[in-house]
Amino acid sequence: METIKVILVDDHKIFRDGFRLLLQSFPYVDVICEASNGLELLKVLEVNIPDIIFMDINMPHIDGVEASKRALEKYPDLKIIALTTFLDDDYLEQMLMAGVEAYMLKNADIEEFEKAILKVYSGGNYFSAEIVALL
Amino acid sequence: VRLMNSLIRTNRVLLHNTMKVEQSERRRIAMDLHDGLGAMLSSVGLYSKILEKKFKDDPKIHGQLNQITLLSNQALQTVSEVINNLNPSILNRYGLVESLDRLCARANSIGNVKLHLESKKFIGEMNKSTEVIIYRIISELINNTIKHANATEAFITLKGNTKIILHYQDNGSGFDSRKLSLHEKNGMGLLNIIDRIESIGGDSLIDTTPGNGFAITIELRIDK
Amino acid sequence: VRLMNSLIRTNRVLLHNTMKVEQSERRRIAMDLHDGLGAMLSSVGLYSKILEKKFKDDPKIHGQLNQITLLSNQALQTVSEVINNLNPSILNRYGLVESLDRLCARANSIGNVKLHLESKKFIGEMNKSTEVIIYRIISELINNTIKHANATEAFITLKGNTKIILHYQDNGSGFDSRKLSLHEKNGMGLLNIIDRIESIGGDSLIDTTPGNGFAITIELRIDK
Ligand SMILES: Nc1ncnc2c1ncn2[C@@H]1O[C@H](COP(=O)(O)OP(=O)(O)OP(=O)(O)O)[C@@H](O)[C@H]1O
Ligand SMILES: Nc1ncnc2c1ncn2[C@@H]1O[C@H](COP(=O)(O)OP(=O)(O)OP(=O)(O)O)[C@@H](O)[C@H]1O
Ligand SMILES: [K+]
Ligand SMILES: [Mg+2]
Ligand SMILES: [Mg+2]
Ligand SMILES: [Mg+2]
Repeated sequence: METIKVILVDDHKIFRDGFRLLLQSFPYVDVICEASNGLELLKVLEVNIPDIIFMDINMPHIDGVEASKRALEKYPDLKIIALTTFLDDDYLEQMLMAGVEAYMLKNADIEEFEKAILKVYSGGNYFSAEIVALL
Repeated sequence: VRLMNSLIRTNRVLLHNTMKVEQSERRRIAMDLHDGLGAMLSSVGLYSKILEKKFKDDPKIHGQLNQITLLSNQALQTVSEVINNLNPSILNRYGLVESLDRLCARANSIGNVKLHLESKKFIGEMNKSTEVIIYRIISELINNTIKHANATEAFITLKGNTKIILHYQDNGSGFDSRKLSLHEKNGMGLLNIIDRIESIGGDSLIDTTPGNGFAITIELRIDK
Repeated sequence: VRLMNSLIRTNRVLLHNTMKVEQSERRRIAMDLHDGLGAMLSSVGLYSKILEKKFKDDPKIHGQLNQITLLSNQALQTVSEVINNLNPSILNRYGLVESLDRLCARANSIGNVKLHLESKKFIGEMNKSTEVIIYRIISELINNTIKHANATEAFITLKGNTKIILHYQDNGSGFDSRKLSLHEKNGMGLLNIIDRIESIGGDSLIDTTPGNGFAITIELRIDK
């Protein structure tokens, strides 16, 4: 299987450290770089184009909603999986409007992350069960 | 008389300000919790899940790691409840009525109690901090019905314009309301509601006896 | 005039009640956090430490478990800070002055800033919620000095009887106080202090320019 290139965007290093480790446990995933907010991501995208971006929502400077909009405007083929700590229908709508392919809780199971990556990579959508209940 | 009016006005402004400050402090604490704790607890869960996967063939180790995963999820749940209590963010986006609609819809989709919300006759507009108070009160009443009443239904009516009337009624076990002050140590939900309403110049009346459900009527004049 | 006096009194009572309710809500949230989160996080820490010991010879696993231990400690620390902000429990135990003494002593023992507290001329007695406000304000001012000022010293003077005067001064970098409102989005500490003081009928005056330290004077009449 070809490798899936992933960028991880979150303003908390402690979360990025753990999440990188989790992604690295999937043999077909390559975390090519990280960004700590939307502004950083947009800079990173000028040199590195991934297959999938894992995008936090609450971030300083440029938040996940705005970053997703801008990134997709410039690179329409990007696929974004939104990550959220708490269920919040407010952000859910905004992120969907911005054009993300998936929306997950940060405390989802490993299997869920795996499913989401594969589905989104092959052109589908993915939503955590708790989020489907909200829709 | 003019002086008196101005005094009354100062009264309101002062009260309004106190509420506003409180509101912004709450938002701030909620933000602290959201950002800091949210990130820490999520990472704890990540590490425990990574390790769980590694030790899936060792039931004892796996079990202890799974405890960590469960606890971190539970902790996140608690944080999210506290945040929502401190700062019901839903009100920022939708108005009071739609937020209540969503609150009831969510409770109806998961719980055993059927909630009916009637708010067509409510045409009042209130300031943010009063909305927060009303929202929080209704959440607490619903929580109580779910937790204590063993009820199948609850009816929530919100009506009025400059004077708001909130009526809440469930068909559950009810209780001896004379015992309410005894509960002070444990639950403060209901007593707090009464105090809270009084503190913003409103009235409340509880009507409950064992076996006859629980009802409360709250009346509140609003200025804006 | 009699009517007016009674209006003013109602004023105070109402404000006092609002503050009391707020106080008891805060205490409640603090209790939720303490009992719920505190217990969960402590058990996470226990499990991870047990496992750490088991895997002390496997650096990779040990490292990941240690992350869990560190994060759960950090989370506990955050929870305890939020609790203390919601409900400075120290005030239940000691009075305002002794609580402040302890706060400063603790900060002096760990920090780079030397805090001097002068409270001999303070002989006022205030209600609990005002004490909480004053305590919280001084904590925030100290935090700011530690976080932003790069100062070596700060002087805190509390004096007065029915009218309290709090003076706070550090010898740090100071800042352009005209820029304060721009900060609204991030920090709300200082603006909140000003609003808070105003909302309980007091005054505050900030005196700071870049290079000349930071000072604030707060005056507040107390009734009881
Ligand atoms: N709808 C209800 N039906 C039956 N009993 C109720 C109802 N609401 C409250 N009670 C009783 O009144 C008591 C006090 O309620 P209150 O909301 O003050 O505290 P609590 O719900 O026990 O605790 P907390 O709200 O702090 O979680 C409850 O413990 C319960 O015995
Ligand atoms: N004692 C001080 N010395 C130097 N600069 C200060 C001092 N106090 C405040 N400031 C400046 O004023 C800004 C606003 O302070 P404020 O307390 O409102 O927010 P904050 O401390 O940045 O964030 P928060 O209090 O929410 O953690 C600070 O960011 C800092 O730039
Ligand atoms: K990998
Ligand atoms: Mg974030
Ligand atoms: Mg209750
Ligand atoms: Mg500050």
